[in-house]
Amino acid sequence: MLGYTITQWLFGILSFLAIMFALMVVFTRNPVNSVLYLVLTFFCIAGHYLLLNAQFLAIVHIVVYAGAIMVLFLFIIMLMNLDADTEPQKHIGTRFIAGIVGGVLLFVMVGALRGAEQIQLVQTGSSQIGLVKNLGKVLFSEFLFPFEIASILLLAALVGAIMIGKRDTNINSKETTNS
Amino acid sequence: MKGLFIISGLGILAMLAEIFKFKKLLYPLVLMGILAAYAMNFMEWNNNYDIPMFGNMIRFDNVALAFSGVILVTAFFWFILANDYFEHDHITDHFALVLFALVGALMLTSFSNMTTLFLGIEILSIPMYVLAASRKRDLASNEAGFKYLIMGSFASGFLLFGIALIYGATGSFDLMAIRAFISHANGDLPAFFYAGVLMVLVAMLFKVSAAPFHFWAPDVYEGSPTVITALMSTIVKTAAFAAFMHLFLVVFGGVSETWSMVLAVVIALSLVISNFTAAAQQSVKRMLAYSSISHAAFMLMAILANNRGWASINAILYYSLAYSIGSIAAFTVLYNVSKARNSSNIEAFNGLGKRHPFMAACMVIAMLSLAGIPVTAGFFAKYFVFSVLIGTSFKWLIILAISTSAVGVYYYFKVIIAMYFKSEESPEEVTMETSHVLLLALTALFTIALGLVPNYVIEIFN
Amino acid sequence: MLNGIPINFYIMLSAVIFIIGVIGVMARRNAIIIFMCIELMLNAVNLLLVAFSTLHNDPSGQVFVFFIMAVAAAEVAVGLAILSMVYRNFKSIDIDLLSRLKN
Amino acid sequence: MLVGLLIIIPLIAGLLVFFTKGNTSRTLALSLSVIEFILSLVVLFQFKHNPESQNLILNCSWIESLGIHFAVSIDALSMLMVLLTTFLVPLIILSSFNTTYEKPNSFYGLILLMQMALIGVFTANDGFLFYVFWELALIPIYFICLIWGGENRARITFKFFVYTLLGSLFMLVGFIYLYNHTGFDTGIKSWAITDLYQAGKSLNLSQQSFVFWCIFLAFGIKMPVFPLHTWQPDTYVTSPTQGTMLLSGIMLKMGTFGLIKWLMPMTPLALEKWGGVAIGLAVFGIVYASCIAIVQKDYKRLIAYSSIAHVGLIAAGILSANQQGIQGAVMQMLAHGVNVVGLFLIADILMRHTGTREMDKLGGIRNMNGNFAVLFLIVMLGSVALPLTNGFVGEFLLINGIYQYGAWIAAFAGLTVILGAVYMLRSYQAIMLGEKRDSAIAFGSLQSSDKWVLYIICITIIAFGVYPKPLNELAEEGTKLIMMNLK
Amino acid sequence: MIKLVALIPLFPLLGFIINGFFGKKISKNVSGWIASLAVLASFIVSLLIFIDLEEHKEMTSHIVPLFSWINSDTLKIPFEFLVDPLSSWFLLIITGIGFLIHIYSIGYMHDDEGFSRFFTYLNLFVFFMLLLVLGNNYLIMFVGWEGVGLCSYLLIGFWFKNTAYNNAAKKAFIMNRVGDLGFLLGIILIFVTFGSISFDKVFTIASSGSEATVTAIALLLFIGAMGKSAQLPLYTWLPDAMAGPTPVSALIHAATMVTAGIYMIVRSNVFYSMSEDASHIVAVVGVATALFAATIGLFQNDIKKVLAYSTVSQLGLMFLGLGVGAYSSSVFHVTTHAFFKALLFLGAGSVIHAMGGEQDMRKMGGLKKALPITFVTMLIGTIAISGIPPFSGFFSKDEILAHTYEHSPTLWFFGQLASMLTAFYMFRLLYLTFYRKFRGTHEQEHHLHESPKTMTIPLIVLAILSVVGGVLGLPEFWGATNWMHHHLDSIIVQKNPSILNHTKEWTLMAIAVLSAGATIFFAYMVYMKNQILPEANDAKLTGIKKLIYNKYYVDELYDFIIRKPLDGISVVFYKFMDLQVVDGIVNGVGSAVTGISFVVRKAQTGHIGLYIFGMVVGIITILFFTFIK
Repeated sequence: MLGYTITQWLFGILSFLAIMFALMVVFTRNPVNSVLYLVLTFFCIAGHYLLLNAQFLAIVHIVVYAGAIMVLFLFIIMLMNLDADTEPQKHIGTRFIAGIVGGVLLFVMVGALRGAEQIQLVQTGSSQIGLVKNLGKVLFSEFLFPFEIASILLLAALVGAIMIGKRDTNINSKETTNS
Repeated sequence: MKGLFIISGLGILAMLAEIFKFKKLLYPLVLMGILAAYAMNFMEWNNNYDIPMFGNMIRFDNVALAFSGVILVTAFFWFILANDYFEHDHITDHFALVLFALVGALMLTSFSNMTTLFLGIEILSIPMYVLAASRKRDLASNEAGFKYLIMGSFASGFLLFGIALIYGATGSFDLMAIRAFISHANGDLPAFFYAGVLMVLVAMLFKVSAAPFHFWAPDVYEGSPTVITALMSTIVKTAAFAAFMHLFLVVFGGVSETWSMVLAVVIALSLVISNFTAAAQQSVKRMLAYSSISHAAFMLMAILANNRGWASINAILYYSLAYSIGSIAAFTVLYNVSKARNSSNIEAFNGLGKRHPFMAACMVIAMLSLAGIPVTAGFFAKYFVFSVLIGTSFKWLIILAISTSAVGVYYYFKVIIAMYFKSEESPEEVTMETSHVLLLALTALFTIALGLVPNYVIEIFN
Repeated sequence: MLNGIPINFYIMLSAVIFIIGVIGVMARRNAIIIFMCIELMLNAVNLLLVAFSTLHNDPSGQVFVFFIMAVAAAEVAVGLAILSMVYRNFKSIDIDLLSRLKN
Repeated sequence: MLVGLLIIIPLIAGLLVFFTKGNTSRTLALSLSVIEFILSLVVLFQFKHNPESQNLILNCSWIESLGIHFAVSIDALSMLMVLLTTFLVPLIILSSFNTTYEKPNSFYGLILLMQMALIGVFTANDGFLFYVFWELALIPIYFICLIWGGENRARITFKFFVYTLLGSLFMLVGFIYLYNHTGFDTGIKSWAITDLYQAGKSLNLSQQSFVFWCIFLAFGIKMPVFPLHTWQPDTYVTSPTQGTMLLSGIMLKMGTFGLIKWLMPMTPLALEKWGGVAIGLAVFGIVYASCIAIVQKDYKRLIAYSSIAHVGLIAAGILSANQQGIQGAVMQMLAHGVNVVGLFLIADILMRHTGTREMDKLGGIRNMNGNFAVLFLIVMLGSVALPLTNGFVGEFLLINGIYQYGAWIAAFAGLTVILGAVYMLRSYQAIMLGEKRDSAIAFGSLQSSDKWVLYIICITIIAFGVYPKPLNELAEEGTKLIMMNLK
Repeated sequence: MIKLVALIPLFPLLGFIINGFFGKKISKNVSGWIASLAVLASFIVSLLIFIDLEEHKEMTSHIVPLFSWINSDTLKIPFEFLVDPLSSWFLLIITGIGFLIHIYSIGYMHDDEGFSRFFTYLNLFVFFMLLLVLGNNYLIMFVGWEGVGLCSYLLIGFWFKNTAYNNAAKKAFIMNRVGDLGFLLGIILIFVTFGSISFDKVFTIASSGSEATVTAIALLLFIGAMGKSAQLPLYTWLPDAMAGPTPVSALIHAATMVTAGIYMIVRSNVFYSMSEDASHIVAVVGVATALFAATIGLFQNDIKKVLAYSTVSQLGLMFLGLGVGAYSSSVFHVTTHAFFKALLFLGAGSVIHAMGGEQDMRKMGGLKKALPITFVTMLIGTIAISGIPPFSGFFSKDEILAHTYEHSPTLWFFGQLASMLTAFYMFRLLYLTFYRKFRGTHEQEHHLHESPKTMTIPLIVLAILSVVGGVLGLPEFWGATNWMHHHLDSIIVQKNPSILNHTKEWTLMAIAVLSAGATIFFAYMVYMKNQILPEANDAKLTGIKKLIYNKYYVDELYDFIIRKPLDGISVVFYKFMDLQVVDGIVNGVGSAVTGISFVVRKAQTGHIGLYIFGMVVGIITILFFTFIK
């Protein structure tokens, strides 16, 4: 088909969609819609993972992001009762400048991210690395330490979230830091 | 290595303390634990040099041990400072969070893989976000935590993008591998590798709060509870510098021409902005925040002199020790003064010289040290930085640093002048716990001792 | 070429998504959206890492993505907790209102 | 070992005095400083008889890895400076006996600590140690001026502090630069003065120029040389009298001493190239400060400006880099130290007895106290360098030295001979002569401590004017050593 | 004997110390006599040494080392004395006249409260003056030179309650210092050129110096002499110096100190002999001063001012003599001038004493009867200074003028003119003071009395000396021996024998005597015959009279070209340069810091959006400059 393989077609479509949805996340006024667009973006990215033979990662991605994180976001948004009407908007000029700066950043990035042509290709196509078995092996041997230490991270997040979320019984303010 | 585990264990223990009802025991336990970790640290000195741990994820060589030592010493001091901070009901949560942050800090001294770097930064940062916001009813604290979180995560994005690019170019997260790759490539590296290095640089500059990535620091420092600010400006900073140094002196030293000019400009900008803004502050807390930016710039100067090898590392080590101890002393005084006078403004210090001579004297020593006057530790800190930088082509930075540190003297001395030469308006008695008196005496002693015999720190790697 | 697609394309794609995230952070006032945009940036990085992982045929890239996900989850948990606390106190999550600390 | 004692005694004395109260502190401080003076005479004796004696050298390692040593020693130049310090400090302490200061223990303690630092500066043989003492000297004087100073003291002393600190940081940079160039042959870096000399000489012109200006800035500010002087008059006026005496009598000499011993032998090429510029500044400063002194109304401020003029001549003499110039500078440093202490004491006496230093409001004091008039006259004559006063020997040698550098510069510098007479005589006339003025009516007689200080100073002025040989010999010897190093 | 030379300055020094420390405790008479005897002792020693020296002609100069004073490498300055014909002669003048004036002062100052102080200063002065002439090197000379300046300052301002006197004292000191700077630079140039400043060494190798250098040395030394000896343009202090007590004017400002310049140039005659230009300048300055001061003297009404201008004028003549190479003649004139000018001043002092402090001649007159001794002695002095033979002034002045004629008739003409004017104003003084009728108040008239013996005896002694002083230097063409010439022979390197023929010499002498006589007659006509009195009101003077009466407005001119600009510059330096520019820059840096702080601080707005924005711009900049540029 026009000299492109299916993968290439898929890549094109997924990329286009991912970028489109990403833009929608930024430019939709209603936060709820933003979340939904973000979920869609995640799905596109998961698609890319599949294209790249990272099947397990694709699944985890869907489960963690779309399933857990995004639900959390939605939940908070619902809780705060945010919608298009209450959504505060930046001044149009600010947004315009943000866009310009983003464009310039893109331009600079394009300049900066040259040089990938030189990379030696190791192998193509049917990679096995994305399989659970391979990943698990690496994770529990080479990456054992980070894996273990990540638990500290999660514990810290857990404690932190609980501490912040818990209602105070007394005001623990002996000092004021207002000024 | 073992110290890291001890601290992790302590953190988990702190979590459990609430459940198993040994809250009262926790404080001494933590102090003892830190001492134990320090002892372990000490015993590992020279023992397992160059033995990679866990698939080369983490490596406690002497440099790492030295920086861990600085962090542990500071942490010990900090826990003394913060003893009454833990008296309220969330005691265990706070303990756990601080200890987890400590784990992150120790990882940052010893990482040898991008994964551990990233995890270390996050383990350090996430508890800090929470701790900054820990004063839940206080709007300033809320705002501080929130700002820190947003900007911290944003910076993490850049860090990760940089790591990804470096991974793409080199095919590994292992720092030794990356270093070997750089030296083998002989300058024949893809452009996006350099982009990756620069993005990591930006993220690290954010962590050490160098201009123009410093904006978060003054606001967060000011909004956070004073003890947490003390934590941020000492342990977090030391850890960030250990990481920075490891990355840019050891790993990316081979491509220094990419980043050294950038770093030089950043240092210049930091020196000017921090000192000049600090001079205009009314709040001592905020002034210390800006001054910490200026100190960061000084430490960065040592990194800039990357061709000086061990001398640079020595300089950073010494600087972070001197700065941490000086800061702890300054924050101890600030904490007590603002508690009594209900303000952290400079006026709160008026007449302290009469009211509490000991406290004032220790504050003078701290200020002199931070200003870099001999024979305090701060002087040698600056001296070592100058002496490594003077052999490079960045002599102009020294001139700039000297000029701006004159401004620095201005704001540090403002405190001294307030303490001794302004009559006090508020009659509140300033009192201090015995532990704090001890702490101040200890830090003052350390500051002077380090200034008199800097050998013991400076010759540590020889 | 990975599956017939040049690596450059992936780099560009993730750069674009990353920058869209950056623009979002800059352009929006709603803290939650900003948070989401940061997630977008992280995902761009994830995509890049996976692409490089495949390129180098090295699983560590993908493992790294796991860690990023874990961190992202932790960050989101803490972040949303702080956000809800801020909302409780300020009755808003407009970042422009959070500017008491300045100068 | 003796030299170590010289440094340690004031330190211990200072600490001891901190723990005393009221009048005990000043008595203790005085007696301890007299002991220190006696010790310095012992050192002088030792030096005269056996200059190579181990007693005069102390060298122990301080920071081994950086080649920093706690190395102090006595040579002819430092002997003179130490004598000046130990001689003046008891006088300065004695001169304070008629003023009650709050917290006298801190006041005298700080003076003694200052003495320690000053002796350290003058005896240091290690660049780093020199720098450390240099900075250490700044802190006590800063607090003396700040705590016991007059109007606007916070702003003025701060300006002084920042000014001098800035200068000394540049000096540190210069020294570090030299330090980095030491040990090319041995590979061992060192801060020893001889190694720094060697390192300095191994540099090319542009490197030497960098070092020269970095270090000159510090010394120039300390002295101070035009146009780095604006901290000085305000600080002198605001400081308590004893602070001013320390500043002008001894501390100022740190700059000139440093110039002689530390800067010139290190950068001979730069001296050749830039010496002229520096001399130009110094000489212009002479005329400039003299002129300004002429129109001063406050006597203390007048002395402050006259001090700039004097030190300008000293600096020009030093920078002319010949035997007469440097030797004259050394002699003049000693003389100026004594004279200026006398002058500031007189200003203090005026202030205490009449409540003002404004010359317009004074006059005719000679009618009330002829003794004081004579003492004042002698000190003044010493200051205008009349022959047979101590000021003359130095001034003659200085103009001689400058003349050898350039005849016209010497003629211009020599204007100090005329202008000095103008402002000194004018002020003397305004204060002492003429009919009695209201402010002077209650002048009364001098307190005995003031009298004794003035007697001692006047005796010194005349004794070393008539027979300068003992000091002059040392100055000659020290200068010869420097000249040898200059080659 | 020679070794005892150290005693000469020691006696006055002892007198100074005794009077200085115990003056208030001992009685007036005692302190006065202690001081006088100290000088007398010095005089006796000087006389002995002088005789000793005369007797042993084979060795004319003796160096007496005392101690080493200043050493600096090659610069070695010992404290040592030189005794030779020149210095021994000056010792006699100083101690001799000094002693007489001390005696005189006992009477003159008797009622003054600062009696012992006066003698303290006077003894100190003698001490320094002796140092000046005794020193064997220029620096010791300089010590004495400055020392006498100090004493002059102290004595002019002796009555320190009077502001005008204090100003006069200050003026004298400062103006002298201008000259001293020249002298000092001259000394240094001598050292730089010859490697020594000792007379014995320098003069033996003086010929090795280039002419330009020697000229420079000579001129620098001459600047010093100008200041001390009140030559144009540094003369204005001397008339003002009359503010001091009259004995001071006699001793310091007539007989001794002001002649120090002549001593110095005679001492350095080697240099002047080598440099034609320098000598010429000395001569021209000398004659100009002589004439200039003489004209001013014509219209002065203050008795001491007339004498002061006369002194300036006579000093000018002496420099004229030096300039034309007649060194011994100048020393001769110094000597005779010391006699008669001291006499005149002391006489004037006697008059003032009698008049109760009045110095204005317009209010005197007819004092002949009341003060007979004073009148006679003053008459002798006046005749002597006017150059009437055989009084001493005639011989010395004539010798100088004869040598001048030899050198340049033009200079001679002006010198002769000045000499004529001298005769005029001196007789004017005499007529106005002693003749005609008394013009003062009744009270003063009642009070008139002759002075006590302590004052009249010195007058008489000096009068005798003024009469016979001429024998020291009788003209050689008379067939007599010029003792002074021979005495100084060994000091002067370039001999200056007269080459004029006898006719010419006789002619010159006749012109001098006749012109003096004519002038005296003219003065007689004006003041005695026509009874003309000086205008009582200064303001009514017009034209050239006004100009001269106001001393050509030189003081005002100096005020205008030196003092005012100096004050102006000082104010500009202080108010503008120091406070505005230099300190302004320093403070400007301070305010700039504050200003920048304020601006930079504003960037910290507290808005996260802006912070992020800042970061992104930072990143863009970094990437841009690294990759795109």
